[in-house]
Amino acid sequence: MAEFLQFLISGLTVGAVYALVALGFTLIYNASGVVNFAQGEFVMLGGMVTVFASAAGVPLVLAAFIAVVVAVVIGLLLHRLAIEPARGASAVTLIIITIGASILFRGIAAIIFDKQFHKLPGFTGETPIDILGAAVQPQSFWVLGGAAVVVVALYVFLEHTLLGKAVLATAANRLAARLVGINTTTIMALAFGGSAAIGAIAGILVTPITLTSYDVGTLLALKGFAAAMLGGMGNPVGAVVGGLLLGLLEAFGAGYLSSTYKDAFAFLVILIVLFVAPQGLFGRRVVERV
Amino acid sequence: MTILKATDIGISFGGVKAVDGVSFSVSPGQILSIIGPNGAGKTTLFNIVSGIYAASRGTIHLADEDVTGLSPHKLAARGLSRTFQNLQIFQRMTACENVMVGRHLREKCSLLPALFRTPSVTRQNRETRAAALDLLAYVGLKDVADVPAGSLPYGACKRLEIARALAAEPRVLLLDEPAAGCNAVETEEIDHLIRQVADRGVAVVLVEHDMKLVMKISDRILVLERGRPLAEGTPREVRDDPKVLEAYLGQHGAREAARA
Amino acid sequence: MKSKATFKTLLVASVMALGVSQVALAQDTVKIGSVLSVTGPSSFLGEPEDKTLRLYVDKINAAGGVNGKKLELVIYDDGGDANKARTFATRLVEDDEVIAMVGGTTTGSTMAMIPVFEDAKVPFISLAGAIEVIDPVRKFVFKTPHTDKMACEKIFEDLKKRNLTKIGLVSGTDGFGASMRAQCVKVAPTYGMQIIADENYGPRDSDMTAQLTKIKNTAGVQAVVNPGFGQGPAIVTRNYAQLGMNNIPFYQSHGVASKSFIDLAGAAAEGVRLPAAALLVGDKLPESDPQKKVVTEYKQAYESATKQPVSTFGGHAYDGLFILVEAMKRANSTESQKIRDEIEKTKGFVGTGGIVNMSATDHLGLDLSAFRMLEIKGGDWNLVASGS
Amino acid sequence: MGALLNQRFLTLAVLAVVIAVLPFVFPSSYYFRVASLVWVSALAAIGLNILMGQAGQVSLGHAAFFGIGAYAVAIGPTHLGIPPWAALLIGAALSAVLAYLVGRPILRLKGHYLAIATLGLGVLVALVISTESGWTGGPDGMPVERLTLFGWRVSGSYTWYWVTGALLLVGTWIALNLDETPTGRAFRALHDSEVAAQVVGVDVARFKLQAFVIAAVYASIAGSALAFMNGFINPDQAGFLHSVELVTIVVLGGLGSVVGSIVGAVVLVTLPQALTMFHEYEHLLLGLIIVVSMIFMRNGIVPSLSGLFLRRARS
Repeated sequence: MAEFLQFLISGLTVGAVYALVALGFTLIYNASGVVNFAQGEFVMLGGMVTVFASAAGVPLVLAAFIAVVVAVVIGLLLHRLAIEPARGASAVTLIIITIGASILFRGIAAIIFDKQFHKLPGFTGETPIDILGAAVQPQSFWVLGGAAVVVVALYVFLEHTLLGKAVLATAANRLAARLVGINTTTIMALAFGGSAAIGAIAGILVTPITLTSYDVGTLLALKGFAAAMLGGMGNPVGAVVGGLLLGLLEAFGAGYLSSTYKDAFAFLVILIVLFVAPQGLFGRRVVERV
Repeated sequence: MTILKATDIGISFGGVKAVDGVSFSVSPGQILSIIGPNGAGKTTLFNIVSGIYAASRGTIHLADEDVTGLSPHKLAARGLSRTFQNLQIFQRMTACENVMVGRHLREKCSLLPALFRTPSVTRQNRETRAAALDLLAYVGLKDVADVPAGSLPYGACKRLEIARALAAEPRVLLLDEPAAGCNAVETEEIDHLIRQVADRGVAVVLVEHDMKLVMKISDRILVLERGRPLAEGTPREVRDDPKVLEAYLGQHGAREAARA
Repeated sequence: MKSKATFKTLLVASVMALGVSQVALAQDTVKIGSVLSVTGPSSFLGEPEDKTLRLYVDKINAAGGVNGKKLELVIYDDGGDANKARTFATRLVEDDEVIAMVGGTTTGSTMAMIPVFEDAKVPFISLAGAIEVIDPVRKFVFKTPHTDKMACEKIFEDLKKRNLTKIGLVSGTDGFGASMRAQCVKVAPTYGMQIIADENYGPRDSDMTAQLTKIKNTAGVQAVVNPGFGQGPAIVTRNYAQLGMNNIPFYQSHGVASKSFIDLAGAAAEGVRLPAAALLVGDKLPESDPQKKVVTEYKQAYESATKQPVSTFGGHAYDGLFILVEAMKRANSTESQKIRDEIEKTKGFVGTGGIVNMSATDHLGLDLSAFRMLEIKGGDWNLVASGS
Repeated sequence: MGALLNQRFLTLAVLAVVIAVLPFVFPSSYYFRVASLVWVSALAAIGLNILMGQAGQVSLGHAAFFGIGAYAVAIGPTHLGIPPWAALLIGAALSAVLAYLVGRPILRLKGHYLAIATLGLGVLVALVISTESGWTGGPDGMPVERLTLFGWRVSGSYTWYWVTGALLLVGTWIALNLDETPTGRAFRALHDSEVAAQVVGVDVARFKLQAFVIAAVYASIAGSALAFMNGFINPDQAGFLHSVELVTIVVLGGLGSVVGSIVGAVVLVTLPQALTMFHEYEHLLLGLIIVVSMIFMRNGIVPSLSGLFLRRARS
């Protein structure tokens, strides 16, 4: 039981990060149809800016705030300077642009920061908490709680604010949204800013557990993308479920099957899910209109 | 003699019955038109008959063979071809290549000879191109044979789709609004074209909003309303059917029908 | 017409892209080359190597060079990609015409580059860990870091002294971790070690509690060894403490021999042991230690120039450079063949990694005594007194 | 028809001339090495372009087949005593069989879902290669025996320049052949409209599968060539980043254009060599160049530039 619980919490903590990255993918995808492979770099920025700001003597809370602001600015710049000028280009062209952007961001980060790994102290200490025999880092609760807050806030924003509804309308039908007077360019900018903020928050929350460096983004983008697809691209609920599921698969795979082949196990499950449900777990089944 | 026979077809999307208990049949050389207001289920019916959607009930027979649930390319191999309401041309290929793809089933298509471009492949290519050019001439597009299809005007694309469908030498041809968006002259041309095709012994099923065209060339007409059959018969019978007049044609339509 | 135009562009573009060759150099310089992983997953190794080489080549030139000739250092960054490393190796040999090479951060890129230097008969002093670099011995290939096999032996020696024989392994699946794991499995029987738990983690994994929980729940594990480098071992160490496993002795490898490991692992690193070069404990060495002078001087020079804590990785580059420079002096020549012969004759060279005695059958020249067993106490490295 | 035929011959002729003339301007064998790398990458990219550019199906795991080809010529001779040239063919056959078996279920997926499924396939293959170290040498890789053909030992930068150049010519010839055949037309048709292709009788599943298998064989042969040329291979060549690199080459050069794939390979292979002089700014510049060129040449270098030339010529 203790063992199971240990795997469960470990899986949920890692999964929560995947979920936040997947949520970032989803938000941008819904607003603009772009799959943003630079999403992992927002997570990196969140962690690295916080580390360097607090090393310069800025209090942690303020440092975290600065990190989110920096990420949002970078997100908006990405949209304004790279995505907006390429409006109307094919999906695969846009993907290559975001891949190029992620290489660029990593290159800049390596110069401005450094190439070393860095850590942050746990927000509320590092003494493990015992839960029915499982040892849990207090920071895990910050990650899980923080992810929950982000998800709820996003839900409230989308469902209960006019701006949020405009985002949903744009996601459902961009042309129709434009026809009813929604400025879809603003909505896209909002989505890039929002995704960047979510990514940065994930980076800040998780750095005390996982450490960070200028190039942590690549793997997170890959895992976040996998999570988003597992849940069903474009569905925020799917992104969260997909992320948590992916984290759990890895933890239980490593714990009960083989730690060598745990990534294989996770991807095998994704493949099987897609063979059964080609639109992911929560994806919309689209009927081809001809 | 019936070549295509659909019996008691039904399908629903998210609980809405888009098509519900529709039957029809058509013989070689005959033109059957399916009419009805927007949302009556005409295109959905086409999509079921051509194998793109799987019907939740009913059967389809093609030349006395049960073909229910067969995939589109298998139906095509059995002689069924179609055009689309919202153009589905191959944008990045030339007009001629579009029609050449239509000859797909008439071509030998093995991979290795293709990769090494054997003389037989070159020869076949020449033949296919010649056949495609003939068809383009037939629909009046010979001049634009080597123009990318994506840059052709709307009316030309409509005719290109017909040429592509004909290239497969079908026994049954489903035409989904071939005259939509065409001017009077173009409609006239398409009218001729359809009649000629039917005269060659092809069974034509037509979905069309242009009542003048429908009344003029149809042998039989099937009227749908909200997925259900409303009436069926010759143009005259349908035109005079009070149910149709009331439920579908309305005053304006009745006047237009009377003039036709 | 269309393709003609594009091919013209292609031709011009490729000639231009390749035409960035170096300008011919003055007669009184000799070129030595290096391919390092300054970026990529092994950058924490490559970066101190890069800085060390640049720092000391400048120092050597400032002091008049070697045999009256200035050294010119050509460094390429392979980003951890072995295929790229191979291309840069060709570039060094064919285009830059270096007389010798000190580099090859990882075993993967070193192995990919070896055929180039063997074919060209240019001496290559590698900075990579695995034993396969010098076993079997290749005529032109040498290396300075202790092998992973030696690390396993040193750890097992220490375990044997403590009467611990049942061990668990938790290894990174990167080149370093996988290679060292294989060596440990191979030499374990020689020391009477029994590996009763064997877990792995990916080089970029961020949580190893699942693997450690399994080891923790394996009955009879008396000690745990973590072959790995980079941030992985730091996370393993933190998770180890989190799971309350501190009562089981825990060994890291020479792959974490830099101060940043202690920083990253924090309090969790207390009590962790590892085999490493004397460099890390320079100030704690007795005055009589022959390495004392070399390691304290290197540490001082490196830290004042880079403002970063010293690591043994940069030390390997220091050793490689000076083994080469001394061989050049002895050979009094810039001929690659003669330099190679002199490198092989290196005897009693005091480096940061130990006392190097090479021979025709040993292109490393270090024995187990070059490794010190260290224990982390009070956030710093400490020598483990022999016998404890 | 005549024009098309000419263009095909012209492309091949120009490529042959370029391959033949470059050695006269190369100052050292390092340039031969870089050019050989370009030819190898271009070969893999041309295959991937048939899948992505012609048939419109994404593969984010294509390096898996590259890796299978590479490891076939490494493992076959070393562990099983298979002659190197036969190992190359076996590798290609294995890649084809794997592509055929996996392609059936995977190619039912569309767009991003296809991308993640192929990505998963790539991750699985790469993981097996780097884990089964008894066969593959693990993450550090393994040496590859030299290729011998009829007693001739193929080695050295010059020799490999010609061998890979010849392979690229053959690969280009085949890809260009395919264009004007029922198969090539079926590929392009299902790319533009799957449903329209179906109703004229194109068995979409079969042709997607064919494109996938062809692309896999191209990648496998390219992988074998690289392994022979380097005399060494490691799992990076089968990894996710290499898959992304191949896709980038195809898209940067221009989807659907054979010449584009070659140009893409030239750019992406030589750029890092040229950028080394900028040291730490290398990656920054590489990213910047990719972003900027995709914004201003959104259809890829070759289609965009040739479009520009055509417009110039007309006005």
